[in-house]
Amino acid sequence: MKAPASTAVYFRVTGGLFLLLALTVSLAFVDMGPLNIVVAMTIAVVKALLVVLYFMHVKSADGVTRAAACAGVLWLIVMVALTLSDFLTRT
Amino acid sequence: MGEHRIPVAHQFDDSVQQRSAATLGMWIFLATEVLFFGGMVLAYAVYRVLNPEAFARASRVQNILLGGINTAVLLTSSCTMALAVHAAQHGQRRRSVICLLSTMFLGLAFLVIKGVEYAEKLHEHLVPGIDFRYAGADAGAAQLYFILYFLLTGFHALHLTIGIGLLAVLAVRSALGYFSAEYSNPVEVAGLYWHFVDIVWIFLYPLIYLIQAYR
Amino acid sequence: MMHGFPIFPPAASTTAHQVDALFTGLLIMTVFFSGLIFFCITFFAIRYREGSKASRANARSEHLPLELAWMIIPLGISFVFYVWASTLFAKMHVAPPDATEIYVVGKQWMWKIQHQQGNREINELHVPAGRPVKLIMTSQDVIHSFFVPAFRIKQDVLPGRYSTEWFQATTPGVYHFFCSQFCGTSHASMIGDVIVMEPSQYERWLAGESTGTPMASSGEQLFRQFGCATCHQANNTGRGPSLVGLMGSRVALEGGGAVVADREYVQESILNPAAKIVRGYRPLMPVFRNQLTADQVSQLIEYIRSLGGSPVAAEGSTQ
Amino acid sequence: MSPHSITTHDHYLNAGYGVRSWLLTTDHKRIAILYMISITFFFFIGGFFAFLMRMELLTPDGDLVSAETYNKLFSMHGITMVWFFLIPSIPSVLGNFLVPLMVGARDLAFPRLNLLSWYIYVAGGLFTLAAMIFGGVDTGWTFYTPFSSTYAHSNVIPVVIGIFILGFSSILTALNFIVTIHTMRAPGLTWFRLPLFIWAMYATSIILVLATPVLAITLAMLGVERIFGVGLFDPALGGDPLLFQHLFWFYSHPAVYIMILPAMGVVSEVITCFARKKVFGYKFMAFSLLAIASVGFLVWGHHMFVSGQSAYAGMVFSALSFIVAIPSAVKVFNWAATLYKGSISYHTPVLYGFGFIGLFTIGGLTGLFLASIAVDVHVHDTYFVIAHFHYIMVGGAVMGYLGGIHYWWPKMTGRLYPEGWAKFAALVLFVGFNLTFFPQFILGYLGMPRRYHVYPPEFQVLNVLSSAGATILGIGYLIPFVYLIWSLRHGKNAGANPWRASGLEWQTTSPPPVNNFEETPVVTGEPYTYAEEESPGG
Repeated sequence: MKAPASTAVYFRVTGGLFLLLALTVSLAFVDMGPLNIVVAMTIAVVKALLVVLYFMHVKSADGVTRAAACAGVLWLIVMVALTLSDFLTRT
Repeated sequence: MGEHRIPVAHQFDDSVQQRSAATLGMWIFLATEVLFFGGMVLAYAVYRVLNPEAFARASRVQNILLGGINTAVLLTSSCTMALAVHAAQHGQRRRSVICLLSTMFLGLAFLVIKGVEYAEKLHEHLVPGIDFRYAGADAGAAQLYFILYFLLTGFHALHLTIGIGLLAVLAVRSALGYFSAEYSNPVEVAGLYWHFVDIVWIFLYPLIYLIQAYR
Repeated sequence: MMHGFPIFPPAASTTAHQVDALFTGLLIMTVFFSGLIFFCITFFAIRYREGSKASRANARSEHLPLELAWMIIPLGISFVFYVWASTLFAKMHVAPPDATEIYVVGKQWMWKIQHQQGNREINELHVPAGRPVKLIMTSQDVIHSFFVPAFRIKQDVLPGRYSTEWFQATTPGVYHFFCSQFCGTSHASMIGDVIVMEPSQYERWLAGESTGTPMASSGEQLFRQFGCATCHQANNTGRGPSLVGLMGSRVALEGGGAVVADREYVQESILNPAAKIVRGYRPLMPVFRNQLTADQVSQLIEYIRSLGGSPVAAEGSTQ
Repeated sequence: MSPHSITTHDHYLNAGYGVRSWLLTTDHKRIAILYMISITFFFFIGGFFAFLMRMELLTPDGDLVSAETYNKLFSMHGITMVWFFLIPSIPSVLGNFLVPLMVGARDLAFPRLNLLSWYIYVAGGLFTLAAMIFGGVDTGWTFYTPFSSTYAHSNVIPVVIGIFILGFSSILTALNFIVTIHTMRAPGLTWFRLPLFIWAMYATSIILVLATPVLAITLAMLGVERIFGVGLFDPALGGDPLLFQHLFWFYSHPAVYIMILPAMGVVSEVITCFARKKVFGYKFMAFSLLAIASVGFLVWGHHMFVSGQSAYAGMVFSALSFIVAIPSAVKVFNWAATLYKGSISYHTPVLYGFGFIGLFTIGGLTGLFLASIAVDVHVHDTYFVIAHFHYIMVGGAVMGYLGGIHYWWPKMTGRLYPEGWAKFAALVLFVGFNLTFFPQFILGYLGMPRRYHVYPPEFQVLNVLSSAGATILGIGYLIPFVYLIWSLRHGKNAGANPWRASGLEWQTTSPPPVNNFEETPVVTGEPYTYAEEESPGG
């Protein structure tokens, strides 16, 4: 949980986030069919990971914090996946 | 309040225990928040799977530029928030206050831009429940898109507003010297909350604005 | 016949006894395991009561093989029952293709039933014994559920959707049916009787009580009455697509994508035409949501089915 | 009968007497007492609704109350019992009292949050109560759309708001427990030295934290649909009512485990204490709690087998539901094995413990009938389901709660209750419970649907039996209520550890001092060290 000595890492991460933002917007204008949503979500996950790991210091956090950070997302995935298992298999 | 006296509540053994309790508490709270937004995300996922075309068409009324600017604003605010925490942890009171105030300012800017977008929707009769009129063929499914748009962004804006309030209190306390290099826990915990609100938006932007920008 | 203490309701369909068999299997398993637990607790509680002389030598508080045993054995038993129940369900779920189709509409608080031949009844359902019958059900307001205990079947009836269930009655007689999904004030009076008749008797009943107009013909009348034929011309020259051979076919849509024209699609296209527009046509059709009852929509669907189409149409949606 | 040591030491009860000392307290023990009083109030309200329903069902006709009233009665019975009694029962009362004591801490991690959670509970409770008094609600506790969102004319919105508020109380309590258990354990108290009650609280808290927000947003969406007339779940406007059911049961199925896991924790403590033997298979018991909590999240679709959900999803949910049976079986077998070669004394708590194991076994095994998809088609929404979940919730959770109250009452109040009366009450409850709910299994298989205030006459015999049982059950609940209150003044002095139990909570005085322990305890060994303490060789 300790903050790094230098603030340089925050500026680098912010720069990365802006690049990814530009990337996701420009790729949204390319017709990739069903891949558009996959690409957009992948970029969003990378952005979120940057924020979680560096801004929220999970990179240097203990196991409990990491578990808590994962739990909500994991449960959300379970909820969406099992619900869609109904909607996608309706006949 | 003494500059280096760390307030430890009676139930804790020491400030280390207090700090890890507060941090873990916030993380668990954020886990509940994920599921809270998750309910709406699930509704969004189901209805988008059922009505892919309608969602794509409805999303075209969104202003990708304003949404993009807002994303940039929030990303920047996360950076200033991280800097505020960093400054607080190193006992740099002045820097910490300035960073907190800039974070608040960016949060407010986000809300203003969001307000402009809401006003446009209201003007164009795109607010379900308030004289909703939609020119496209599939008004029913489009209405679902707009309800979910308002629910998701509305709850997000509510969280942001709470965050701004939180930062205001912290900025005042910072200025009054409540925090020090040894005791900056409230700022850290508020930072976690702020970053979470940012992450929610990171997902909302492509889900709401960028469904079919290429058409 | 209901005197004394019946445990099983009358079993009057081909699958009822199979459900009862599964139920009995579960019952035996339950009696065995709860008996085992009750016995252990009682026996231990008495034998090892405080101050008793029973030996406590070598008492242990862990035993890995035992733990594994009481994980693996229940897992195996669960697996057996899962497979048993699921195969039976799969059989109960899919109706035979030659089933007699009867339309059911649930509304607060009655069941309206329409036979293909045009007979209509309320809170009564006449069916032949020995022939599969498929109920095609929809709701006009909230969710209902069509439950016939004697047939061991139940299926929720949803607004905006057609759900189905089927049975083959075995024994002539009168059996209850209930609405089993809470639907408002008079939920408990949304009940009726299934009257199972010998097939010959059933034919006579159909002929005798008939309103004279088969569903498809009523649908045809509605089709003319509401001016549908003006646009939906058989030779595809109208402003709307031809409906001949529509049922069960794949329909390409405006804006990409395609759907199979089943009952839900036709129902949606009548009630809310703009939801899916056939490729090459414009959204001109008026909305019939508040002009047609669920019964009438079913009649129109039967009419469109009578115009031909692939056999898939008869299936409609299976759930 | 004058109290002895209770007046001679300082403890949390005599630390202050004014109303303010209670309403502004941040002491977890006092907050537990506040919760106990509040949930008892709601328990009797919910019980009163149930009593009226059982009286109505004595005859096949609707002669006592109208259809509308009956519909409100079962709705409000469910809402009150589920949200205002069962879910807070063991966690908020016993958990609040015991978690800090059992981990050797001075209080929960966030005492003010704890008090806030009680106030939120009371606010949600009063809001809902007002909505019930001024009109009531008739949607059932499940709020199925589109009935609740479009067709019901009762106070849906106020009740939904009340439950929405209440949800925050659950979340705050659970958050507090998780943080406390993680960060505030006494020195030497490693995870595998924790009492199983703590494991149960931990597992329960995980469910509360991850499921409750979904209920909150679901009810919020229901409210939006009803207030603004927009179609989130209404098929007439493009929505899908089954989405509501998915969201609702994603919370409400795990909610069943919120009720039963704490009771399992209580029973583990009680059985091991009165068998004077370490609980059998400690690690399996601990992990089975976590297993039930996590797998319990994957099975909600078994409430929807006949709802119009796809057959494929139905079969997936059926398989997952069978899997929950495994950790449940592990628990039951381990309790039985704990008794083997124990030295069992029959005090009231252990009678509740035996009752719990028996009733939970039946409740759990009948759950397999409902997981078996082909049988569920027949018994879904009949009295079979009613009987099944009352075996879990009343036979399981309430028995566990009462067992826990009797076990820790001496610790909480410093007093003993009259043992003879207590055993008698336990027996009355066991008999009354089975007479009430066992006939409902048969009724259900015969096909009597739930939520019917009139029914075909052939169901009457079983309904009369059930109502007769309900009367006995009702009286059974009044007996402990009376003698426990009586014991507050007249009960014998309990002493620090009347049951000679292990566990940190018994090492401090009864009632405990405000800060729980004179000095922070240090733990050096495993839990439940009964065998060594009693074996003649040492």
